[in-house]
Amino acid sequence: MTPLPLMYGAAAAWALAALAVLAGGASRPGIRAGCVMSGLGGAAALAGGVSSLLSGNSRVVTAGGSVVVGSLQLQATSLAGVFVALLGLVAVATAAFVPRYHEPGRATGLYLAVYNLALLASLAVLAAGGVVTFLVAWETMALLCYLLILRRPRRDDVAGGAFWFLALSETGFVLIVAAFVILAAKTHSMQLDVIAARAHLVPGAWRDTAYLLALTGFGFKAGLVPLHVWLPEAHPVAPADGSAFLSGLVVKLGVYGIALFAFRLLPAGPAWRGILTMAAGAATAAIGILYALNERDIKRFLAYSTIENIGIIVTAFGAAMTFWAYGQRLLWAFLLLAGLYHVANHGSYKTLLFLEAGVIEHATGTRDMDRLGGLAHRMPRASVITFAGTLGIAALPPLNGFVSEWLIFQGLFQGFRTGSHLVAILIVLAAATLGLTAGLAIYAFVRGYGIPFLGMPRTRRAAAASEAGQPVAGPALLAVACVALAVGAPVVLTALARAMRTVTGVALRPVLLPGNLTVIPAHTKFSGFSPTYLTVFLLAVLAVPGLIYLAGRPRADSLIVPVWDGGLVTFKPRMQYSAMTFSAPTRVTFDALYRPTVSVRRASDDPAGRSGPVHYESQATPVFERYLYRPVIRVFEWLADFIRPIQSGDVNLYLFYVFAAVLVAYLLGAL
Amino acid sequence: MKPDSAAACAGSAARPASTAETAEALRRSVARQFRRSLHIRTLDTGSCAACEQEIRLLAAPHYDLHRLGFFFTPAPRHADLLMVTGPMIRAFDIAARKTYEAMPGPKLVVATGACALGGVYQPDAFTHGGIGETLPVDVWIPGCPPSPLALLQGLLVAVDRLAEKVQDLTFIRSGGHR
Amino acid sequence: MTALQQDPGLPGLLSLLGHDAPAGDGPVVTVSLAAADLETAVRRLSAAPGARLADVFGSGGNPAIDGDPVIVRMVWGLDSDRRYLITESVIEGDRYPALSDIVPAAFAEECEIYEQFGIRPAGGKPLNRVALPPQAGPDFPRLGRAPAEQPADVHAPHVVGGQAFEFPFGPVRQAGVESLYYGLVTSGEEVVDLYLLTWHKHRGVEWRMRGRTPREALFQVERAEGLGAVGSGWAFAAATETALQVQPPDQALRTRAIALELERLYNHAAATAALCQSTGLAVGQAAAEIALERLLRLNAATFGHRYLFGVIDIGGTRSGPDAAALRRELPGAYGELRRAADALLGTNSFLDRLEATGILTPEAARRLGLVGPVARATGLAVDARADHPAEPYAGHPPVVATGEGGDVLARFRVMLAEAAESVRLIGDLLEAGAGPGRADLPDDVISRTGPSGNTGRTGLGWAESSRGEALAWVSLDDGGRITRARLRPASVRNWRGFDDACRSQNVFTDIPIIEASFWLTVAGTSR
Amino acid sequence: MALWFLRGLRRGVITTRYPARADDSATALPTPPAFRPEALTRELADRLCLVCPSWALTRNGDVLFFDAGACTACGRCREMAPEAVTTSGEFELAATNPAHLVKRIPLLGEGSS
Repeated sequence: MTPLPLMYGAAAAWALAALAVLAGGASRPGIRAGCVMSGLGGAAALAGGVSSLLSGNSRVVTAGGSVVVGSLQLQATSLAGVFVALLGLVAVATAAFVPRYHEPGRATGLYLAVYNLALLASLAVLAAGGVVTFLVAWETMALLCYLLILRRPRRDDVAGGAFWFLALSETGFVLIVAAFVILAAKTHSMQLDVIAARAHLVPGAWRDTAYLLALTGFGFKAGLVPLHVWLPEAHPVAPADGSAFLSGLVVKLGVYGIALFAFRLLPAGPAWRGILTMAAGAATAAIGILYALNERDIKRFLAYSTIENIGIIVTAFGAAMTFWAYGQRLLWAFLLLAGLYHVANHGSYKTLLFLEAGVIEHATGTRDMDRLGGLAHRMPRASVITFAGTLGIAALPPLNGFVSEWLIFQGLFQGFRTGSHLVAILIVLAAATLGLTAGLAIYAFVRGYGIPFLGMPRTRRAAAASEAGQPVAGPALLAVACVALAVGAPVVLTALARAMRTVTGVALRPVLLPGNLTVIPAHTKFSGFSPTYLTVFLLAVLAVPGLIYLAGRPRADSLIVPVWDGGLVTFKPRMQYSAMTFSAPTRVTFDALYRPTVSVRRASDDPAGRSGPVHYESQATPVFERYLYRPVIRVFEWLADFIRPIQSGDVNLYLFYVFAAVLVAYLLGAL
Repeated sequence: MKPDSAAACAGSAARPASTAETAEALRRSVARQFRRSLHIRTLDTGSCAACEQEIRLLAAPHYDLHRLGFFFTPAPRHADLLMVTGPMIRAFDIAARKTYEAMPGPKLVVATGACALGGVYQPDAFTHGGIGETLPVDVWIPGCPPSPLALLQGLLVAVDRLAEKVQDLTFIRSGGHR
Repeated sequence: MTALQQDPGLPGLLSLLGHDAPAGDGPVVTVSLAAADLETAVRRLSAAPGARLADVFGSGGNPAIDGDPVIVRMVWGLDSDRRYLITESVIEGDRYPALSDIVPAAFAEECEIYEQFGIRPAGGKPLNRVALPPQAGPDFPRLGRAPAEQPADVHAPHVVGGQAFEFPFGPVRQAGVESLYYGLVTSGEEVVDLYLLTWHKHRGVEWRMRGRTPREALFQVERAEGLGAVGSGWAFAAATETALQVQPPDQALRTRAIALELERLYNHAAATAALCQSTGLAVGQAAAEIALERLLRLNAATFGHRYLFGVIDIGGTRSGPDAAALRRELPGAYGELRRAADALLGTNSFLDRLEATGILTPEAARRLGLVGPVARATGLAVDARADHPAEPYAGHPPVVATGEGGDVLARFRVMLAEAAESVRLIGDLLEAGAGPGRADLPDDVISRTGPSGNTGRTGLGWAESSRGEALAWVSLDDGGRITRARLRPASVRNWRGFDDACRSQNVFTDIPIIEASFWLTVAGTSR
Repeated sequence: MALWFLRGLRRGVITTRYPARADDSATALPTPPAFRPEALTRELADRLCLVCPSWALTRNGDVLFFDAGACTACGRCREMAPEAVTTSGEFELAATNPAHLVKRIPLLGEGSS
């Protein structure tokens, strides 16, 4: 079955779902019905994505149209296929999650309707075959996401977080429009296929300008440092499934945009373009994880880790472009493949983690790691599922994160093939940065899992936590997906490779050996491993201690005594590592980045009579907000003062403005 | 040691409150296990710090108890012998019990110094006046403080490498002889 | 309040307090202050440069007698004036002026008085638990009345904001050390706060001494802080002798001094060994322990006890030094210490751990009322032997060693200098002639029988133990039995400088080094 | 460090041979008292019990019970009655049973039946 019809089906399903929740959002059955529809749509999208991967680019479907705005152009491409499939997966998981998570009500109904429409808009972005379609869909998607974040507008910071999202998204949009306009003008076409075909006609300077505009514009959405500030602001305030959608998919649309320009529209380009992209990616990865380490709010923490993962993906893309510039088509295609695989992986486990963050918040009423603890005993299901996601995102075998990061590293390690020493060194530097990032990521997620789930509960709420009635199916499905993407990596990669051939024209297939389930990165003589066998091996290794225990269990009766605590009267929860103290070493090592301000206060700090509790606070300086955005904001406020006079609030005046604008437009058209 | 305290003390090295001979035989068998290497954990239940100083000196060059196969360990988990000083302050009961229970069996307890043997402090609201009623003591070392030599002898008695001597002493000097 | 630029001397101070010049020329002057005047008087005294708050303690407040008032006594060391000033204030009711607001060094004693006598300073400042364990209820034995409510462990910090946590250490610590709990509040790297719980070792010695004859009590005093037996014992004996108006023979006093200096020697050797252990210098530790063992054997040979228990007696000494053994052994034993110390001072890996570790400023030391080597290492020349010379130190004045920097190294150097000085003093004292001797006491003091009733025979005694100024105060009934005895070994004051020294540090692993350089005992502070 | 090593070599062995051989440093140690029964009367025994600060002495009829465990070898009893009390010179006092430490001293002095 061809992909486009499936996508139509998905679109229809989501539209119906939106209507259903609008109508019946106040009742549980209504929400269920909507979610079923939404899930069906997700399934359809998943199938559509996969089939478009298998069947390559479809021809462009054009519908309606007018002289002014052009026509609706749709096309299923294999590049977008990965994202469409991911969109489907996220939609299905969320649909399974929502009914138990949200309380019925009109607000909920509205929110879910907006959410389903956002799915629809995202699909339209991915299926857009023409510039206008793409831009309209993109803007719609952005506005709908803005509404998603505004689910509970009266709470603190919600309006602020949502505004950060909107402001940066719109700024990005302007740049994206500019980029497309340049290409459209230079290639005299509004159709992506045609633009891609005629791209070589565009003068180099314009091509680079267009690419840089696109990189920045989509960078805002993807969260490239320093364009990332909206993520940690918007994610915590959105509902769990909302932030899961944001991190799982919306930021990926930014990545899709970058990939669209880098690999489909303007593949040919100078090396510096790739190196620049790579550098941006590496910086994003490192800074993202470092900020994640300084967060106590689980969702902010996850948001920063999203930034890190985006950085990894973009690094892979940048390296790929660099290799293209040096004629290494094989590595070019391979790194694109690895990057896209990481997109799929991150989409799956990050969605999982955000959904579980929502579960934890519902069970304990807080997202502050330092108010949690000991949840593993109280929420076993959640802890198991989260553990799978954590292994994945910490890139530990045998989960899927490891596979894609390994592939990316293998690609980067072959930088020497560029032949240019300087570039080789730069690529290796990027690899080193990613190495640091990977290490810190493990550190961060030992903390991110250990502090809330292990140890003793730090608050009464945490001690009373229970997962009864909390959603399971959605996250569980994603956990299964994570495992599948790891164990089945060779097969999936083979399919992906075949699909990407339509984009890259490079046949990677012979160097992926699905026969013996082994992955060989691009060049046969370099390296290779089999995620499948690795999994089997690890399971076997883990089984050994268990067997030894069973075999050699002491015959004599053993004495079970509590942990040795130095003879304390009672071991108190305050005596265990907290999230912030766990990451203190990084704060000390990288204090140039954090610029922490420390304050110690207590009831009486007289050296002779110290008494009362200690208040110890160490605040990191928000460098980008303070030194990059605040000045810009000031400038805009200053400009706003000039524009204010023309805003009288008189309707006639505004009608006149409209008339004048239309007049100017016609005059321009006439010229 | 008192059998009732043995019963009272959880996880004490298997020591049935039966006849004295079997208890003695058991003690010897336990002690024999420790002949070659023994790890000592000390426990201060309110001493005046002099006993601690003497215990520290056991590891000093003049006495060097390592040559006899004794070693100090900070972790009760690794300890075979608990060397208790002080009159067992009541406020310290929990810590003392936890320390004893943290030790794997079989384990020995050595009451060290006059305080631990009920010399200096009488039982009252502050102290138990000796550790006998709190922990199942295997060997009692008198002295205020017991000199390192006395401690060495006590440890060797505890692992049955020296015969107990005081049992045969009378502390009677008849006439002027000796 | 009148801040005085130059030391007014005792008459000036007394006139400040509204008293006239002291009758006679005794080394201890006692004045009584109305509770109303207490605050202003303390303000003036604390502002006077020559005055140092040495101790605060309560007495009276007998729960059996209804409305029996508590008497709060403050002991001031007028060091430049070579005298101690005791102010007595009768406190009716359960409130008295908050002394620690004026003299921070009084805080711990305020807490102790609240625990033991149930009266608290005005102003509702949170008080810490000092001696009595948490399970001590209102019927738990006390020196006076039970407080209205239990003093909470307000010392124990709750972690606020989760950016710091409490690293629990103890009470059962590494093998061969005393039981002590310290809660280390850390942000993961730096030491935010450090607090001690010492009630695990509180044996109620002061409570036990009541109703005993001084001789029986002396037995307890020596075993309150075994490593300071001579210091505490001498202070207590001197206090009793003052109360009984007994003058020990000079040779007995010289014998006490020899014992005291021997105690200082072995303690400083032990501190050196502990420093080596805490810095992981096993060979240095062995060398220092050889010296320590030889000094202890010297003690045994000279006085018949390795830790000099039973040397001091009320009115004199029970045993005299074996001068021959002392002359024969001392040079060798001290030589061991000297050689070990020289080698240590030439070992950079050792000195690097000591330098700039656990720094205390002179201001902090004065503010906290620290004494002994810890205070002297910051540059304060506080030494009861020189500041309050009684025989034999009046005739054999010691050279007070002070350091600068107030870090561990400074303390170490001060200890070594004192060890050398002790050897010199022992030589002089032996030349001057030392031996056993005991002044006769009134018979009623020896017997356990005798009428009871308070004639208020009181006395203050002091000695410069190896850890610093040790104080004792006794009041006897006319049966010669103790109605209230106050012991204040140096450990009581110096522990409160410990957490400041640790807070100046950012590394956990330095804390054992600091503890070794303080060389205090828990037994002394929670006697 | 080498310096320390040489220092150690130069010093040689100082470790005691105990228990293989007796250690002469033990002679200077304080040791519990030993009693002359023929010099002990009830009245003297009572005074001894009173003067003992550590409750090591108790009299029951014509027997003076001496608890060597409670004894701190402080020497007060010896001072009071040098004719009846001397030092035992024993320091190897470890016991596997507290009962082994309690000694019966008969009172054989005149005045005691």
